[in-house]
Amino acid sequence: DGKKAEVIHWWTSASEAAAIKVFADRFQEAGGEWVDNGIAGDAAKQTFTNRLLGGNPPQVGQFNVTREFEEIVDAGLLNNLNAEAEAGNWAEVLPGIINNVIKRDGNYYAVPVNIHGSNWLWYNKAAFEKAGAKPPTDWDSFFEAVDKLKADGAVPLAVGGEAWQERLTFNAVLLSVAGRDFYLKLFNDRDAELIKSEKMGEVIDVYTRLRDLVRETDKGSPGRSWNETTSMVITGKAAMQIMGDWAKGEFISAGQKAGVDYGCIPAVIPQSPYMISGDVFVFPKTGNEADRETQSLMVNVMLDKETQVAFNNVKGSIPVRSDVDPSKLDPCGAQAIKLTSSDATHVGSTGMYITPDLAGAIQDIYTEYWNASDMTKEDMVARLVETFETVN
Amino acid sequence: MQNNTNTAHVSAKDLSVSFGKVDVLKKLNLEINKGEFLVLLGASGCGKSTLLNTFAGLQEATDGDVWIDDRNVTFMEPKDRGIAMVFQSYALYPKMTVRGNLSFGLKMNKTPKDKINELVAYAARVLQIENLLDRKPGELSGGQRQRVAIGRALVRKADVFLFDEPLSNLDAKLRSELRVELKRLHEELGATMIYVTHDQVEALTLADRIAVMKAGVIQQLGTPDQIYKEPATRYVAQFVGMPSMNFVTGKIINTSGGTYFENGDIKFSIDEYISKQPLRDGQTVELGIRPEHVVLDTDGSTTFNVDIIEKLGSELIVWGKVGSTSLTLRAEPESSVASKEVRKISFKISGLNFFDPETGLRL
Amino acid sequence: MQNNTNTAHVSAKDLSVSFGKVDVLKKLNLEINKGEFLVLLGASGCGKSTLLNTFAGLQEATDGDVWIDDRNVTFMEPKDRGIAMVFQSYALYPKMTVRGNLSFGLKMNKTPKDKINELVAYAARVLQIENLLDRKPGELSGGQRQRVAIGRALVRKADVFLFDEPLSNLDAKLRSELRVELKRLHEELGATMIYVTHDQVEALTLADRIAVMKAGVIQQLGTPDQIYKEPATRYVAQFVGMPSMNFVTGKIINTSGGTYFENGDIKFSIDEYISKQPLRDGQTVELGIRPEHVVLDTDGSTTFNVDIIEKLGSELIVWGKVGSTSLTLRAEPESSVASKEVRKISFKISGLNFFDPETGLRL
Amino acid sequence: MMTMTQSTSTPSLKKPRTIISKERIAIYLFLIICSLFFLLPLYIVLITSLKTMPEIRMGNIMSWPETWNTDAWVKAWSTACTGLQCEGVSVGFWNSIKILIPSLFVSILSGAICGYVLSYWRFKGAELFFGIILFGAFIPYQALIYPMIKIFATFGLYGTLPGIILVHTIFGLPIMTLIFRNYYSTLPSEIFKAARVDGAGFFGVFFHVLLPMSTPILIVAVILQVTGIWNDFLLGLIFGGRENMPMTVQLNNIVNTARGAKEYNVNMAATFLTAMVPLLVYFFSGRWFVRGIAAGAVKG
Amino acid sequence: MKYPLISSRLAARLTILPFVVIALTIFVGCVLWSVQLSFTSSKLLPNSDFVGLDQYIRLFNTTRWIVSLKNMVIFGVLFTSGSLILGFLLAVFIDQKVRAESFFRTVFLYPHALSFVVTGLAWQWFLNPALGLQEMVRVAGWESFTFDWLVNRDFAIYTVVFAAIWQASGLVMALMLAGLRGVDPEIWKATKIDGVPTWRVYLHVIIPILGPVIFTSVILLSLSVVKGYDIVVAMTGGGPGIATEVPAKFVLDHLLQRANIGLAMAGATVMLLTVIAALAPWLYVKHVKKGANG
Ligand SMILES: Nc1ncnc2c1ncn2[C@@H]1O[C@H](COP(=O)(O)OP(=O)(O)OP(=O)(O)O)[C@@H](O)[C@H]1O
Ligand SMILES: Nc1ncnc2c1ncn2[C@@H]1O[C@H](COP(=O)(O)OP(=O)(O)OP(=O)(O)O)[C@@H](O)[C@H]1O
Ligand SMILES: [Mg+2]
Ligand SMILES: [Mg+2]
Repeated sequence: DGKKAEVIHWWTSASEAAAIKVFADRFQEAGGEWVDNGIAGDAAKQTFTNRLLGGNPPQVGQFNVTREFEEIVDAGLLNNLNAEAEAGNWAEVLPGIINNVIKRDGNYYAVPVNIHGSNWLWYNKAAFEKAGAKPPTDWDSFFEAVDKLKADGAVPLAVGGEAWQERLTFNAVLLSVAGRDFYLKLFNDRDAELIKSEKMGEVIDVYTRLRDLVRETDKGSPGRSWNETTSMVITGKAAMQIMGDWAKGEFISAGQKAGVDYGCIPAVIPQSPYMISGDVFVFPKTGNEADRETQSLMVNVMLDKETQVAFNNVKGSIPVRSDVDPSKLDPCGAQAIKLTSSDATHVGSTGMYITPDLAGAIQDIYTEYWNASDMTKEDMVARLVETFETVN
Repeated sequence: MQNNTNTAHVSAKDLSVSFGKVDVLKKLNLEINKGEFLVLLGASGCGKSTLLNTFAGLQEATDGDVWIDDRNVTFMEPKDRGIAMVFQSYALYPKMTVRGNLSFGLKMNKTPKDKINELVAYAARVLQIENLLDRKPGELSGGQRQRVAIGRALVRKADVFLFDEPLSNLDAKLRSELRVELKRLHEELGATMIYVTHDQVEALTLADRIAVMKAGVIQQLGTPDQIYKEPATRYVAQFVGMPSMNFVTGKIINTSGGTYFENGDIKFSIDEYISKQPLRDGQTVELGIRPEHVVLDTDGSTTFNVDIIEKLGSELIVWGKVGSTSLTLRAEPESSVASKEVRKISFKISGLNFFDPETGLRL
Repeated sequence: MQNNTNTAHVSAKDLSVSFGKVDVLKKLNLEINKGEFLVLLGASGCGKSTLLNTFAGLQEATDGDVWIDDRNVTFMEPKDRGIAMVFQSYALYPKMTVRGNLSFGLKMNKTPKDKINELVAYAARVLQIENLLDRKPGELSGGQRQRVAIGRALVRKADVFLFDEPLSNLDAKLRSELRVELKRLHEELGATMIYVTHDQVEALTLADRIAVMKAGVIQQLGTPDQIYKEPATRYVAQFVGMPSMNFVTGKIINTSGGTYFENGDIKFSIDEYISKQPLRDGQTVELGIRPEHVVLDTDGSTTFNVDIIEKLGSELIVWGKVGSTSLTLRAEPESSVASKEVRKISFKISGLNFFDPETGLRL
Repeated sequence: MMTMTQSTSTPSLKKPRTIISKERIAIYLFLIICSLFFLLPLYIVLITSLKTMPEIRMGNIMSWPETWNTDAWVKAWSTACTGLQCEGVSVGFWNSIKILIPSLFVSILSGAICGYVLSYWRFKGAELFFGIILFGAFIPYQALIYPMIKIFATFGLYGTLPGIILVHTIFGLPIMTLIFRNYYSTLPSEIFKAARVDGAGFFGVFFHVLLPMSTPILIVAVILQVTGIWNDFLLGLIFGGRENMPMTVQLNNIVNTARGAKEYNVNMAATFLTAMVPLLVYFFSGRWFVRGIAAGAVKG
Repeated sequence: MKYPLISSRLAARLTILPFVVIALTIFVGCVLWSVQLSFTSSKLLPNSDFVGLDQYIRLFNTTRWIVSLKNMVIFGVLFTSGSLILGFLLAVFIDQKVRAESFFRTVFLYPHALSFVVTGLAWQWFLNPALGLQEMVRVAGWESFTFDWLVNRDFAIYTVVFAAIWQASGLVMALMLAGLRGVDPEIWKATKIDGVPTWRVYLHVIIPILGPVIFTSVILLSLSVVKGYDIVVAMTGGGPGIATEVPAKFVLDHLLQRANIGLAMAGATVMLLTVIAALAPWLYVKHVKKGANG
């Protein structure tokens, strides 16, 4: 069984599985044997890391496009993919920020396969029409729309009260209010001074307004999952939701059509930087030469142009390569691909710049603030500064 | 001592109890007078504990009723029957100290604290367990546990006391001391006491009346004297008295010269015996005679071959044979009898009993 | 019957056992001969069960050693000591039937199946529990449980049998039958038996030798006759014999006319008494005399005021006073003595014992 | 007064014994009210599993399904995708059984033996050993996984069936030891002594005398371990290797997707289906909860 | 006391040996190794870069950790006592020779069998003011009815307690039932003679007898207190905000998602120290008592 590759991944839901099947099928066609090991949730990474450490790694494992696997690289557990990268001209075809993440000390260690956008505004068109509201073009118009929606009795903005959803909301506000440079300076250059700036104050103000709005109108928010929140938009109970492009899957499975039943605005406020994230696959050293060939085959299959389109169409994300044909994408996807094709219009998710540890620590602060009654803006700033300075 | 006011205090009426297919009590009838001290005797497994349990309300009757005073208590809760009980298996509360065991029932009755202390102190003194009050049952010897079990009943002011072999694991000295104490308690409280024992001395010294049970029915109910001297059945006769009564099967010979008992080995006149029914000539009977009524007697007419001798300190038990008939007799420790000796014996006619070999009933 | 080959079979050497702060056995020494039937007597709580447990290896000695044959077994497994034991608390296996309980030890010994069946049948027959073989302990009466406990030892071919009050819950008849059976077993197996009992009849009839224990030490070890007739201490004297020996504190008067005992109420010559040490004139002593040695005697010189009478069927126990000295005596059931009567009594000098009131030792 | 009579007698017809006394009514009332409280989430789970997704999105979570729809159950059992495979949770069933039975057996036996030794065969350091074991129970096992993997890999147990059995035994050891030790400490020690005098050795006492007296606690152990082992998927994933993936991996894949669309009805049905084995064990465990386990054993 | 090695004793020791080895390697060795990590800067992978007490300093400077500890105490006390009481009551009531015992037992136990991911969701829905109880009552006509503990920062932890009791008390019931069934029926008889009301029998006689069982239950429940996080994850995700965070979740988040083993282990170590601090007095007492018994 020469080209057997066990793949640990976390894409197990129906739609995700359909996507991974594209990879599997193409890999089989190319002569490999795909051994699927889909594990939902955190358990996938945990299993993968543990098996890696236990000396029994699978041939292929999944990570997010973040810095989370850099230690594994440093520990020398992964095969470098320089040969494949060079052959496939990755430096050219992949977005710069993604390239940054998958490279370490000039060597490639991971294959990115998709791009997700995590700051979208989804809205129910009927609800907007009924309330006579217009999709927002800036935060002022956003709150105008909110007032109308509120008067109409709908929940203007539904937010799932889980920490990561609140972080998503904060980042959306941050990008739309403070812009790309600010964002990069803050996260890429770790310039903690920026936190004390006026701009940040404005960000927090908007975040606070959203918070107060949700508290007032969306009582069931705390603890609610994003799916249920999307459901509210689908059913018209709520008018808007800030969520990643994976929410589209919910609309689709509820039989709704983009642009007809629901609207989507990338980056929440038009013209704001679009935040991308995605998934990569890594290829552990298994101590077996044959496996290295199999892995090589897998790399090529995954990044193959056709496979990319086919895969991402199913997955609901957009191809990681900029050199694919965008014609088959839906209205939302079409907007997204435009934003990813130029470095100036998008940024990476925070995980691409800072460690999971710091990302988690500041997420704790966002969520604390979102839910607190006695935490002031100044507290938040102070806490953020402290965290930026102490957490690596 | 006897307190027969002739009002039945506790009574069983056609009482039956079964465990599944095992019938333990079989339409048992028993009336115990108010203030009476009734001793229950009976072979192991005959149903004594079951009867006590049924009186206490711990065992449901399959049929029949239990009356206490003039109330049918068959379905009444144990706590409403005014009883105290010493269990054969002790049933101590394992996690409570001796003090706790003794005082628990009182506490539950809301007895005042100092009254409790007083009662516990009293029971501990009587039972000689004063220095054990802070131990748990698991740290006591067998006899000490039994004393705690007695103590639990002793502190209670109940109308009816049920004792299930309360002294079986105690030494002779303690046992006789406690016997006196129980008697005292009985008189003091005027309570009705039902007492199961296998110790004949206890039975005979404590009882106002004795009920002898056999396999779930009462065979005889009477004063100790009646039970000992005029056992109603062969079973009662052999059950009471230690060593057991001698039984000899033989025939009645009614001649003009008088009435005789005869079995080939033994023959003597029984003119003085007062039988319930006239004894017919040739009738097969079972003679019962207690060991103390067979006496070594140099003038005796019967020849006795001594087999073995048991020395009991205060007396000797002599086992031997007349011809092929086995007999046991009691002798003074001083009577220099030795095994394998041949001696003469005579019979005390006052101690004779005759039973029908078929029915076992006294004739 | 006695099988004294003078090889100690089981022995305790300076054996001490403590439960925490409670010292139960205190440097106890005891040698039991091979094939001997030793009865352990002693007040409740004096350490008898603890001693048996230590012999069995179930209780660790705090100090000292246990020897069986010529091996120091102090640290040996119970199962390697060749013992069988009847527990005072029975300790039956609750989830096994009676049959299972009886055969368990045999199974552990890998006894062949048919041999097991045979032995179980034998034990069941002797113990009269044949129809209970398929019951669980929870479905048995107290006495039946005890019999199962005995049966468990009975079926074993052990070298040493330890019986802890094995017959306490059985009726007199069964008890005497089992006594005979135990004696038979003892002779048949030639095994060493150590037997704890509170029943004096058992002690006196079964024992080759009796050891009387008090508070963790052996007070006297001797044949039943020695124990009964020449108790080494006051404790032994009053502990053995029922009713208990009479004790009278008085003085020795040594005149030319002979030696007398006197206490104000009683005075008699004791010339015939053979004392270990010469009795000094004026020495305070404690006289011990058993109830059977105080006899109603119309020719007696002492006046006796009868208090109460206990009727034991085969005899009477008479409690009364000479002056202010309390005395108990035995009488024939026929002796028409009544309470509150005044009678004459005399003392049998052969039954006298004198003890030092301080040390309690026999003089 | 609640009737606690232990009699096994068959009440004759004559007995009007308290069949519907006030106390009885109170007892049942309490039990039924508690049952309602306990069943509330189950009600939600079951009715949700019988609804269609649109109805779940639209409707009230407590309301009765408009139309009974068992599709979710069928899907959960046999067609739901859990990765590339779309065979529902049924796939791992036999694997789960394969892991469950030996793990159950070994872990309970180990715990019982440790409890037995700790109760009756005190050895130097027994208390310390018990302390360590007890303390071991409190360690989040995620904290132990790295070094354990190394150890297992050294012995070639990593990724094998014996490996996962051993892991369940190790992680079950603290609790199992605890419950058996504490249970044995309540039994009369005379029985143990009697068995030793009867010539039973270390194992003889345990298997012939103590184990038959352990049924109630054994069933508690079974309840704990069946649940724990059956519901585990992480240890199975990490230590059991790919061939031994239990059914809960599938369940997790159905239920636990973070970003995929959620089908609540399937989730609920799948959860319920997966729990069938422990539920059956619970239901049929009753006859082992016997009363008076040591009845008649000792006097005192 | 002397412990010579002879036959059965030897067998006992040989049998326990593997478990001692396991205890020493896994529960001591591996734990020490893990504790050691708390003094390093380990991130995703263990490393040996020694940083002293830095992780602990950060830990106790982290609001979330402090809140977690506080929650653990609240949760621990309420959950443990609540489950013990409810579990005990259930056992007692089931023990009254009720019909359909198996049914009731299964009903009380089933929460234990179902994955909390889903039952937690059911609770979440039920307690969610917009979906569950509050909405139902309002629809039924009581417009002003409010039950929003789940989404209220100050009360959310109690809803977690509530659901946790729901899940755990069945197990306590099973344990207690096993204990109750082991009580010698004779003891019951004695109490009836003493005229003790049933509830007092349970209080004064049965509960002391069940001591070891209660101890077992307390340990089991404390385990859920210390190690439990799935309930929190399923019901509130630690929210609203960080209102219902618990230490175990903190540790696991840092271990699994935030790749900070060092901090996670520092947290775990603090938790273990707490456990030891709680267990030590008990072990000490046990040991002293044992010594007194020879
Ligand atoms: N676990 C224990 N802790 C403290 N003291 C104990 C313990 N076990 C027994 N004892 C004490 O040791 C003494 C001897 O007990 P043992 O059982 O040997 O007495 P015994 O002579 O058999 O008495 P009995 O005739 O009443 O059975 C008793 O006083 C008892 O209270
Ligand atoms: N649960 C039960 N199931 C079946 N038979 C039982 C049960 N309990 C007792 N028995 C039987 O009932 C009979 C009477 O038992 P009980 O305990 O009343 O006897 P007892 O007269 O007290 O005997 P002992 O003197 O031995 O204590 C016995 O033969 C016993 O075997
Ligand atoms: Mg009885
Ligand atoms: Mg004893």
